[in-house]
Amino acid sequence: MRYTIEHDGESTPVEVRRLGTDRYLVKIGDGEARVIDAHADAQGVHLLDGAHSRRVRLADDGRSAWLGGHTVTAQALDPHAARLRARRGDTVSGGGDTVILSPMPGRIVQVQVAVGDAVVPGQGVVIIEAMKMENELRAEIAGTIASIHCQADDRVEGGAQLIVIDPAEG
Amino acid sequence: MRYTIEHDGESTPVEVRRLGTDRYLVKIGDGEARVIDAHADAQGVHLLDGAHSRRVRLADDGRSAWLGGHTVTAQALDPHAARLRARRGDTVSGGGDTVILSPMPGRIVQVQVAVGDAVVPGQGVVIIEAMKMENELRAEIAGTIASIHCQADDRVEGGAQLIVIDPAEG
Amino acid sequence: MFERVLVANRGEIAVRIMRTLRDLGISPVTVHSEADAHAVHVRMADASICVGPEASAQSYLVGERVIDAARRLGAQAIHPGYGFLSENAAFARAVTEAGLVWIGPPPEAIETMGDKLDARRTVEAAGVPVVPGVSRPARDPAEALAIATQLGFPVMLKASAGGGGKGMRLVHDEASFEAALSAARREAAGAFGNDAVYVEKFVVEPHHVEIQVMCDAHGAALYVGERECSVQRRHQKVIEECPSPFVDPDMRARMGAVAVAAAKACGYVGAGTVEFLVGGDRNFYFLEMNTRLQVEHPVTELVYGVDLVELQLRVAAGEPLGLTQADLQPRGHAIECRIYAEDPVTYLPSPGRITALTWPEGPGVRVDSGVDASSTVPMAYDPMVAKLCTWGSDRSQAIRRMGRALDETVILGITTNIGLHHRVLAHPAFAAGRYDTGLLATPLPDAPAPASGHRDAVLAAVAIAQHVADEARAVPTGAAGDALTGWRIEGHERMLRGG
Amino acid sequence: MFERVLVANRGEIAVRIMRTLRDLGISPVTVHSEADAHAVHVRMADASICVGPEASAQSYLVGERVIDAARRLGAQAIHPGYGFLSENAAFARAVTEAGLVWIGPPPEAIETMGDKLDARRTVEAAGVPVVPGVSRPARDPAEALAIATQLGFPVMLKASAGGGGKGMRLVHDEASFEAALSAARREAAGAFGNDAVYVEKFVVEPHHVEIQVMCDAHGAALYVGERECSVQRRHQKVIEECPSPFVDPDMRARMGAVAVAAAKACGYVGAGTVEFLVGGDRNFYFLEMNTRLQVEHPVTELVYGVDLVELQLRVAAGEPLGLTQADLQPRGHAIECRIYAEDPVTYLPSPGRITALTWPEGPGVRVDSGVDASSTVPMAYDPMVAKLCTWGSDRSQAIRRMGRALDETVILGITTNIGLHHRVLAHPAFAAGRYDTGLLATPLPDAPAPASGHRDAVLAAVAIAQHVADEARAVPTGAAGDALTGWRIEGHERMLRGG
Repeated sequence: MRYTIEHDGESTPVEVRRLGTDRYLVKIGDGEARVIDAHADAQGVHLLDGAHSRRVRLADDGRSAWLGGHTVTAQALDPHAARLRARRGDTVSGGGDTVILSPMPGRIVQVQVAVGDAVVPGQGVVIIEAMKMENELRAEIAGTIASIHCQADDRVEGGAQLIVIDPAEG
Repeated sequence: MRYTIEHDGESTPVEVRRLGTDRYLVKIGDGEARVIDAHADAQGVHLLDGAHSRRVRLADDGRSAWLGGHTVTAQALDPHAARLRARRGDTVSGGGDTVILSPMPGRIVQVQVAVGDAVVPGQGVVIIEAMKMENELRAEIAGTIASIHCQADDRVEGGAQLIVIDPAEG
Repeated sequence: MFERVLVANRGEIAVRIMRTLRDLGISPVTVHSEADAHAVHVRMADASICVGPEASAQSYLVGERVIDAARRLGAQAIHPGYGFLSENAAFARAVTEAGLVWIGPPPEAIETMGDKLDARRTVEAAGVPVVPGVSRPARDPAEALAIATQLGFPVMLKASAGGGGKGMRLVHDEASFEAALSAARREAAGAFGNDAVYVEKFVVEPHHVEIQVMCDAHGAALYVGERECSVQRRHQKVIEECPSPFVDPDMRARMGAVAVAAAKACGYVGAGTVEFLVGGDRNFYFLEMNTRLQVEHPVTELVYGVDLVELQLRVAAGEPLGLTQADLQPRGHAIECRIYAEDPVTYLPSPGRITALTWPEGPGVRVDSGVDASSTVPMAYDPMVAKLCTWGSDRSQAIRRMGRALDETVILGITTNIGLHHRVLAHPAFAAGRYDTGLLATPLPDAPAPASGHRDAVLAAVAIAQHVADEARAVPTGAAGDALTGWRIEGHERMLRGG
Repeated sequence: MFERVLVANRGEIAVRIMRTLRDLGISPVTVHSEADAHAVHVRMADASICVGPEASAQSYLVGERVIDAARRLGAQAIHPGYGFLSENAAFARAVTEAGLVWIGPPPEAIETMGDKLDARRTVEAAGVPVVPGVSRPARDPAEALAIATQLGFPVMLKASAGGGGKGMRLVHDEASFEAALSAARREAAGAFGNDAVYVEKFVVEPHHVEIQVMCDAHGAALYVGERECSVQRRHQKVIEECPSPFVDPDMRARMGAVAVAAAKACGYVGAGTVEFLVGGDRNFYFLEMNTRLQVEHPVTELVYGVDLVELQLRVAAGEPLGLTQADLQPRGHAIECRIYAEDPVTYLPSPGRITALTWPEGPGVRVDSGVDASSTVPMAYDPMVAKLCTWGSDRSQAIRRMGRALDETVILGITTNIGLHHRVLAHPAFAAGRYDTGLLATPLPDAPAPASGHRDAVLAAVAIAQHVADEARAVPTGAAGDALTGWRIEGHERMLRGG
């Protein structure tokens, strides 16, 4: 079987064939196919690749993984999603630097800019409160405020679009 | 929905109706139906029955449960199995005292009796080795050895029938 | 001793208190918000009553409902934990008036120490050194600025009713003063319902060192060593240790004596913490007294071999401490890393559902967690999900064991600050035990890089897991025998689809 | 210090040793049988090599394959743990001859102490008291019976090459002597490949108390207190504690001095345990010396504040201990409950797949486990799956905490002896600290009864879980968005169907 695995925003084709109980032939991207002893259970997957032992924990929603103290996003895409991603040229992120997204669910305390204001990198634009702490979201680029999609006291979801900035030229 | 729950060898009908998120109407056997706040997740089921808080862990094979330091066998039977059990009159166990079953997978070290031997309760009949320890299986009743289904050096599974005893009269 | 005690809190501290209750054969009961009906602290209790909706102001903070729950559940005493109602003198008084035992200091002591300026005046009178500053809220921005200018920048702005870093601002110069003041007042108003802010001299190379005190109702007042709490971000503690690498036995004895004097000055009974600001010159100044169990109390327990919650319960039940100052000798070294559901770089909270969880085990490791492998970390409450502590026969062993414990810890689904802890442990100043509260503002070492082959291993593991799942789908269902064994799996799948 | 060490073991002790290796920044590698390729000790290691099929005689016990694996993996030293090759002098010698460091005592010391009769002769010459008996294997059953009759019944039969209770039999009278002797010889032959058995006087009201010793290669030889190991079934330890409630400071000092003399008599280096049989009259007799890390070493670590594995590694690397006898002072009390996969009443092993697992946490709890929530406990190896330890400032607190820790522990799928531990903790003789090795032969208190409503709660929980699963089945699949999220669930389901 051929899978498309997304790992920290990058998609890679991985082919897997079962050779026996807990033994697989695995080919990653353009690499050589090789035999890996592996066991999958509710704790994740344990790999014995040659003598190398690697324990990979997998989230129960199949969206992230842990290995040796490091956490990464990693998931298998279904064929349709993989094709879509391929057509889009592998862009995963949202609006890039020009859009300020809410990093978490929370309550808007204050919008510190108005449409048309010029902003510089590092300038605070919105204060959001979550878990009893205020957090200031800052512009990452210089530009002009193009639109504002929230106001004080709004409850917003994580990932909500709050502010759009027109990048300054140059 | 009506379920048949087997709990430590005894089958009980239990009716469950969902009233809302994490809220159920539950009727156990002939008891009164009552509202229980409950949440089921991979850790099992947490019940708030009135103010009483009870955390029930469930095995991932759905065959046993843990509550407050106590472990019990407990599982939901499918309708077919429940009917079968009902017809058999709720007997779950194997051959009762007349059959010596292997309590675990292991290797037979020695058969200490022959067909036709008289045995008394507590008398050793078979020595089985597992996990590097020898364990002597004893007759629980007085009687005569009717048949022997193993010999020294046999590897046997847990639950295998080893010896059948004809109970003595009286 | 009590037969049943209500823990008026949630999360790790509620669980931790319940463990000592269980140790003593006392039935733990609790309260919960609507969002917490199946939270870990409720699962661990024998009984719990809902006291209101998710917002703590409408549930955990509504004193009369908590007292009513204690009565209905037959509890004889209430333990408030930290936060929530723990430093609310009116609540403490209401608990006593309801005929229940308040597991905490007398309301008068809470009141005196709850207002930072009152506290300053009280301890100053008892000969306790305080930070240079003006011991009353500034009347208006102009007066605040005048005080700041007189003390000389940098200055600290502090919420009069505050704690936990909320409403605090360090101001380096006049230009940024006004904005900082209004932010501090807004945060103070939101957190404490009181926007009074006062101005203090900022001590250079500041250490945050605190002394644990323990007093009984029979006149015994002891100190149980100090904790070094200088690893802070946004004035919130991240890593604490006991003993402080900055404090020697002589300094410990002097700070301990001053802390006991401060406790006695307000008629203290129970467990409390006297916080000091210590300069690079080792002069120390009273900051505030926390009239409750402290988040970081486990490091003291590990080094001094006491159970502070058990002592709280015994003192509240009227028993004498049964200890002398000489009984309280430190052994070895302990470190605590607070595990927050937050981004390790931006410090932004990261609530969500936990999708994999494993805590470390083995020699020298203590875990106090408030979540399990199926928990959702809600947005409404504190983002701390657990405290990892390690003990070692010396500081080096404690630090090395902490590195291992952090490596063993698996938390997926929410972002945590485990990476930050690794970077602090690797910081030369931290490793040498020479750091002040500015540590996290200095450049931190890079997080350790993944081992070679890391990426390929993850890709292979995810693909193999998917392959095993696909194979399973191809097998016809219903072949499992005479029991319906799939409940957990299916329930789980539904949860995923449902979000 | 070493950069990479091979742990030639499996289960909890391999994991425990690897934790200290990680603490010291040493890469842990290991070996495994075909059945253990994905066992917990392999998961925890950086690398592992298969050394043969499931049977330990064909894998873990094949010394040359273990040494070959260490070479191929670039290890500089081998830690044998306990059991397996740990007391095999020929293996220790082969390790050294292969240019690797043996983390254990000199082969000569293993040889001397490995043969119980040699050991008796050696320590007797050093003035160490031994149990009355005949210090050589009986030539035939007739001679054995003659010795037994001369010593007077009851007598103990012991395997000359033995340990861990295998090949041991207590014989009360002449009538049962012959059957017991042949059983002991058969068990000895099976376990040690040597059926030599000798006869010893049985000490009345016997306590099993052992002294931990630690020696370096520079002449330092210290004792690290004692452990009380009298809670035994079939001569296997079930619960251990430190200190022994039966030993006072004077007796500890005398036993410690004798243990150090025994260690010196065989030129000991490293960690070892001198086991004593102590009579109700407090006379103590040398039983044997275990020339390796002991299963129950964590209770010593908790009370004496040392990491015995770290000390083993430092001594093996040639470092001096850097400790004096005065540095080793006990603090508080620790208890260990061994969690066996076995029936708590019949003591029969219960291998199988673990279907739910949660270990306890919180103050005073240490867990050393060799399984995880997806492990299968194989039949081929020792049935011990974990060790739960609790520490308390006194014995009472340690016992109370153990009760709580056992209550928090969830293990489904295999039968464990947790119920037995509860019954021992509740035994008046145990609670009072007045018990001998006959404790488990006395009637035990009943296990605590489930709380009222227990049955209904289980029935409701199972039915609700099934209902949630049925609802999920009714929802059409494939609505989960753009990722295949079901891998774990499906993989899991397959495992269930596959058995």
